[in-house]
Amino acid sequence: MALKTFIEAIRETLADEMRRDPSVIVLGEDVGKKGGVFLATDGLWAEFGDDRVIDTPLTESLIVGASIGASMNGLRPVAEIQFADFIFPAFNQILSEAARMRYRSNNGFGVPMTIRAPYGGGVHGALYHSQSVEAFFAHIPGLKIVIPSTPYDAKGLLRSSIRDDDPVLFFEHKKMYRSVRGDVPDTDYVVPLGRASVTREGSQVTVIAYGLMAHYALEAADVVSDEGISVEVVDLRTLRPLDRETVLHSVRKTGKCLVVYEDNRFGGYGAEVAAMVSEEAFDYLDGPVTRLAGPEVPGVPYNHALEDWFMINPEKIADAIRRLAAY
Amino acid sequence: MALKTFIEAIRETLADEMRRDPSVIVLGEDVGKKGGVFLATDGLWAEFGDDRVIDTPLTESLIVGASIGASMNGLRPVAEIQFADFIFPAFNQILSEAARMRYRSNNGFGVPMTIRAPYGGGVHGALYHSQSVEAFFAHIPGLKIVIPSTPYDAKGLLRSSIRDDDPVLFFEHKKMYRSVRGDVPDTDYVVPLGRASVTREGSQVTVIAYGLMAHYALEAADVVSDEGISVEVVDLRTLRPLDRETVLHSVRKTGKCLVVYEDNRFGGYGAEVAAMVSEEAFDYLDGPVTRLAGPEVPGVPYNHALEDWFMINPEKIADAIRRLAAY
Amino acid sequence: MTTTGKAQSELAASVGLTDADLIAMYRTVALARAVDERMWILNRAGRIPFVISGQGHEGAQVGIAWPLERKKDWIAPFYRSIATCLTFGMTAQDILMAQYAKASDPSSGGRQMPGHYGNAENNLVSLSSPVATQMLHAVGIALAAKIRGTGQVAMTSMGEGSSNQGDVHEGLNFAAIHKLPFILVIENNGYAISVPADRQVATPDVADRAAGYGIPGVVVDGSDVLACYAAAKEAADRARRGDGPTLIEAKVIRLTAHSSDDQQTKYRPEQELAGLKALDALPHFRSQLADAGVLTEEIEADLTASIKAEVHAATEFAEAEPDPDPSTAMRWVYAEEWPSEAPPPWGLGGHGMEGHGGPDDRSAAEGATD
Amino acid sequence: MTTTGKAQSELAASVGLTDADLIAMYRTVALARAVDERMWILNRAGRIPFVISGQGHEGAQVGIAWPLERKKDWIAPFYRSIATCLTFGMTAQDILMAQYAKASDPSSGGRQMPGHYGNAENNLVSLSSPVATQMLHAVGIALAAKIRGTGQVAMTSMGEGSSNQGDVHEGLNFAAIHKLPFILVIENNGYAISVPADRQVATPDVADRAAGYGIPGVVVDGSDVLACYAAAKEAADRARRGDGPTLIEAKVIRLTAHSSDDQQTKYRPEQELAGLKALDALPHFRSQLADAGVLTEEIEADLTASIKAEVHAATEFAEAEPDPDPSTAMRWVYAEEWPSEAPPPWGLGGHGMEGHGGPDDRSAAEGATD
Ligand SMILES: Cc1ncc(C[n+]2csc(CCOP(=O)(O)OP(=O)(O)O)c2C)c(N)n1
Ligand SMILES: Cc1ncc(C[n+]2csc(CCOP(=O)(O)OP(=O)(O)O)c2C)c(N)n1
Ligand SMILES: [Mg+2]
Ligand SMILES: [Mg+2]
Repeated sequence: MALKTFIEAIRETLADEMRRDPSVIVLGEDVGKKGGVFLATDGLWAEFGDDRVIDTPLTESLIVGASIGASMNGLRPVAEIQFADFIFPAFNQILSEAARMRYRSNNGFGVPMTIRAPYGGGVHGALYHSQSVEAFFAHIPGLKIVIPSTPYDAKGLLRSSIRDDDPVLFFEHKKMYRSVRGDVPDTDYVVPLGRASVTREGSQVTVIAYGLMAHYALEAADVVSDEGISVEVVDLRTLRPLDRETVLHSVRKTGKCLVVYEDNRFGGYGAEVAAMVSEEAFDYLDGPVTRLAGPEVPGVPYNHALEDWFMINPEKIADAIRRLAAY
Repeated sequence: MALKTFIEAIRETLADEMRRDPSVIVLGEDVGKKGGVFLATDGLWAEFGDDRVIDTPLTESLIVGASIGASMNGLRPVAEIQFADFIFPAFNQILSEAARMRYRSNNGFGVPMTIRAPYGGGVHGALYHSQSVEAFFAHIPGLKIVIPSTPYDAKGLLRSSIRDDDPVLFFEHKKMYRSVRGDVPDTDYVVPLGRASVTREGSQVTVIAYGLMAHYALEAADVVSDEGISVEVVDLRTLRPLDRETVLHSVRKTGKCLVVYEDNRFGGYGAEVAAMVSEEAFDYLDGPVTRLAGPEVPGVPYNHALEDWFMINPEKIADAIRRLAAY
Repeated sequence: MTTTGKAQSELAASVGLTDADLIAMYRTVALARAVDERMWILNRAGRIPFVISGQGHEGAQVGIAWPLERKKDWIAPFYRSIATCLTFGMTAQDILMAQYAKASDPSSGGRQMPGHYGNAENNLVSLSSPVATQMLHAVGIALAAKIRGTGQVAMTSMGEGSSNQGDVHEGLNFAAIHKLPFILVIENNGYAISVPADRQVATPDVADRAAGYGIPGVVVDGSDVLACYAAAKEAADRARRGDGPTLIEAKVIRLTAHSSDDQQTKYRPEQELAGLKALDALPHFRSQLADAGVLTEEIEADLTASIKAEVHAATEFAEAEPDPDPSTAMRWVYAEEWPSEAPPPWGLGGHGMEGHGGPDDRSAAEGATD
Repeated sequence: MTTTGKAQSELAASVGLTDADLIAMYRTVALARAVDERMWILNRAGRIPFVISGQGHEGAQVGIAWPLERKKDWIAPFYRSIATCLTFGMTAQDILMAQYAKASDPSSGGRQMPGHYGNAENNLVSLSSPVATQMLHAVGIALAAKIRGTGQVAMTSMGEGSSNQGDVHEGLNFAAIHKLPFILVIENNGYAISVPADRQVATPDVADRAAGYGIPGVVVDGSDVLACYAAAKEAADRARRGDGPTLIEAKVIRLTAHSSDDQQTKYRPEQELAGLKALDALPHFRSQLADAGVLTEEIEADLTASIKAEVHAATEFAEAEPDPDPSTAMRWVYAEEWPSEAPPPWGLGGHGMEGHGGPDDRSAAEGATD
């Protein structure tokens, strides 16, 4: 068992899976010699060569569309979109094609493809290098959406994603790449898709989060626990399919639920979680299911004063917990 | 005051606005001689000519991207996307460009553009001619999203949209084009963006809907009123910005809320409405805010047996109202 | 019939085929037309609500698909590709099942609109409605073929209007850079619904664009079946040799309205419509084969009768098949045994679906990782 | 300085400019370089967190933007377009304000990352990060110019990697069909971050693609400022005559890493890096003007001093300006007086924003509706 950074866990998993299964290929912009702009694919080109580590032209629709085709002809592509913000030229291919291929062909064809992309703010990336894009994809039947928060989960979930027979979008919070470390066993373990994790047990308020916010939620829980508020934290890990049971079990116990997400609040992923909990745990609620999320501006602004204003942080979460606990 | 079909109201409004303001142009696929595949632009080419009614190549990203540019250089483009299902090649231009231009330039540039697109199912259109796409766009700050349900509103809201200084997406349920009629005055009235309409008053359950579902909600309300259930129906009309006041006012009165939408349920637009109401009307609720929406398959299947299975209809709404009323 | 065996007229020899091949090609063109005409009859009779047609494209489609190898090569077709699909292994019944959208429809089990063909067994990629997306699937299939060393060729076809979509540019560029075994076929019928080609494409020939990717761009007369065959044969050989992609533009005609929802007289001059029949590949091919002595009256009478019977039987069958049961509507959103925690049981190329690779996949691809 | 007035050396005459023009062009190239070098110094000193550079592109940018008319024509630039923006009306201070992202930054008020220029006053379209999207904005601007009859030309520039995006295909095709007054400039520096041009573009020249749209495709040496000028002058004249778009590919060099986040030695051979300086437009242009007797030592000393002072003052100013106040962060998501129920108060071309059209807009466009 070794302590690894988040990005080391991802890099190793890619290498492991490529060794294990010759049908796995990696493609994307700058994934070859450069090893990716965050170095998530560093070393793969040297080990696996031009055929299995492909520097594509600067064309996201091609990256995804060709991955769909390749996956129908015997490969298991792992495509990297350099920043999640740049996934939208491929939106049509993901929504209209990858997500629907199996359904529309009545199981004639499947698309065993994984798309990895760094997402998220707080890194001085401004409007186009900070975006949270999960809401757009989590709404699409036929896709699976994964957002890990620990190196352990990153490895186990990326393995499951690559081995899955359907298209998986795997989003990695770029602020976590080097700042988050954790134990990662050397075994060939997997973390199954579709299961949330209770990362802290508590009795008064459930906080539901994912990605970077799952860390901030734990920090906030620490802070308010000193004030006597007992918080349970649920890290969703997989956003589609959502692990309703784990979420509902927690909220039915605590009676209060705060949903935290970094994306714009209106119509964001947390809206689904809040709506689902409000409906299905109605009789157990001692206060409104509350959301804490990004403000309604079209992106994270650059200047640090504006970026700080935009970002959710542990203090803002602690405040929201206090308000909800006092309800 | 004349009785008009939904599509007549739209066609007339386009002609009116083009007469009134020479900066208004119409562009899209087959909008010229053919007058659009639904005939929404029929007659415009004959009246306004090649310069102001432009048959574009089969390129949605160009349609939107060039409209953005044209709108920065003095025009007010009204772009038609032939079916809402085909808007996704333009997703990047809408999300990354149109929605963000004003914000990112600190009000240096604005994009006074309207995008019209027919959406919705129940017309034997299968996966790619039936889609509800509003959730993807309603999540985007910088856009306004309009879905009218009556010829009167269609005219008044389309006027407001074209005259608005920011990008507006205007979705028209294609099943309503010829099946829905209503009074449309000859005056130059507008219906303001951002205001919902209470289309039926009632006391026990609020049903929130838009587009075709706003009609089905009224039908269902009629049915259950015979059974003694008093339903208030709110037709949202504008999805972004959402008229929270009207919605909350109604739910605080009735204490029960059903949100109906045709799109896939998970992460759909109704999730936001349900989350917002659950949070902000918490103390008034006598039952869970409930959603009735499309099932989790990647599109409306074609065969009538499958399509009927997918679609929400007045009977399904009436059932949901009964269950909620009995809660 | 005298067409079996290796008989080879001068005409057949000129393209390296046998007389039997020519007759088989002709039969496919005629069958596609017969199926298509039946679709319109069924539509007018209110039996099927929507038709989108391949009439006027059949000759080019049969000629171009002919040199590809069934169950090995791949085709990503479009909604007019009836003759392409028939050439590549689908049957008249399969096509009619898609019109009726019955439970046993091999394209989609009744989930897709008519015209949305697809057939895993025959390496015909399931098509969607947004045009030109299949471009990238075919490119990706060709990429996998190259990486795995399977010797497969991937072909896709679409209209000239669709060729303007961004995906076509991205795909051609990538295929050319990597010299993929890929063929792009543009079936240019002069219209994208109502918009004439000169408002869709800036030059007279879409094929002009090939030069920008350093690949051959070939224009062929779509009414000349054997010219189409020859162009595609060369492209397929080139692809298999590892010399990269080819763009073939076939000038075809749209004999019908865009679809059963369209009124083409509104935008198409009467005169133009009147002149179309003269450009139709079906009578051209028929005379060509008759003149060459390949298609005798006896053979033609046989063909006509067998096609008629085939279409009739297919219609009867499709009509009688049951609609899908709504209880199946939730199936196949995902593969049904997931999430899979265990290592995958499938080998390279198979990924759990039959018929997508063939027995040689594993070794070929393992070779590719050396 | 002896460069005012209408003095015209042989060199200046050969391109139809005055010596004063040449000096002004040279000054802009040198100023862009000085601003750019300052950005890296500030970055290394920890004063600005991110730099993306135009070094090696400046000569081509100045030459190409020069023939366009300020405050009339439009440019949709990209992140390396520092010299383009300086040529078209932005100042060294404006550029540095974008690096510091201060409240008064004219590009975005501190909202965008450094390198995301834009300036409504100077018809420089605000740029985003996703590459090539600006292609379609420039095409749309050209469309509006044509419809309104304004006589404006719209130009956009981007790298060779970006030229592979689908939007570029869609835009070129449309611009060519409608003979729009549009110029696409590809600044080909041989790399898209780490990926060399031969893995981005299937042919040696992006300009080869122009033929597929029936428009001129011109390759120019980006180290030859006056050749760039001449190519752009011809393209602008052509556009204004109504003869349609031109694709200009300038072969330039990337003198720096892709950005301050990039380590280019990992993928770029040392030898190649060592050879770059020889291809730099700045010293080329300097010798050319010196040899022609246009750039005297005296003038150059003056320029060097004035540029130094300008960059210094701009830096000091930008550094001292306040950060944006978070209370302003919610502003300008929308125009602030909406929803507007009353008929709009603006005329054609103005739509309530100053400086986007000019006084002639109304009449020009009303003419267009005749
Ligand atoms: C992305 C997208 N936009 C619009 C449509 C609607 N549509 C269907 S077919 C068609 C015209 C296609 O023309 P062309 O590519 O020339 O093929 P043809 O039908 O002429 O064979 C259009 C606009 C679509 N299917 N997909
Ligand atoms: C759509 C999109 N994908 C990826 C990126 C990340 N990215 C920024 S610049 C760049 C390379 C651009 O290369 P090129 O167009 O040749 O311009 P250059 O930087 O060489 O001048 C990439 C991949 C982006 N900005 N936008
Ligand atoms: Mg066509
Ligand atoms: Mg470059």
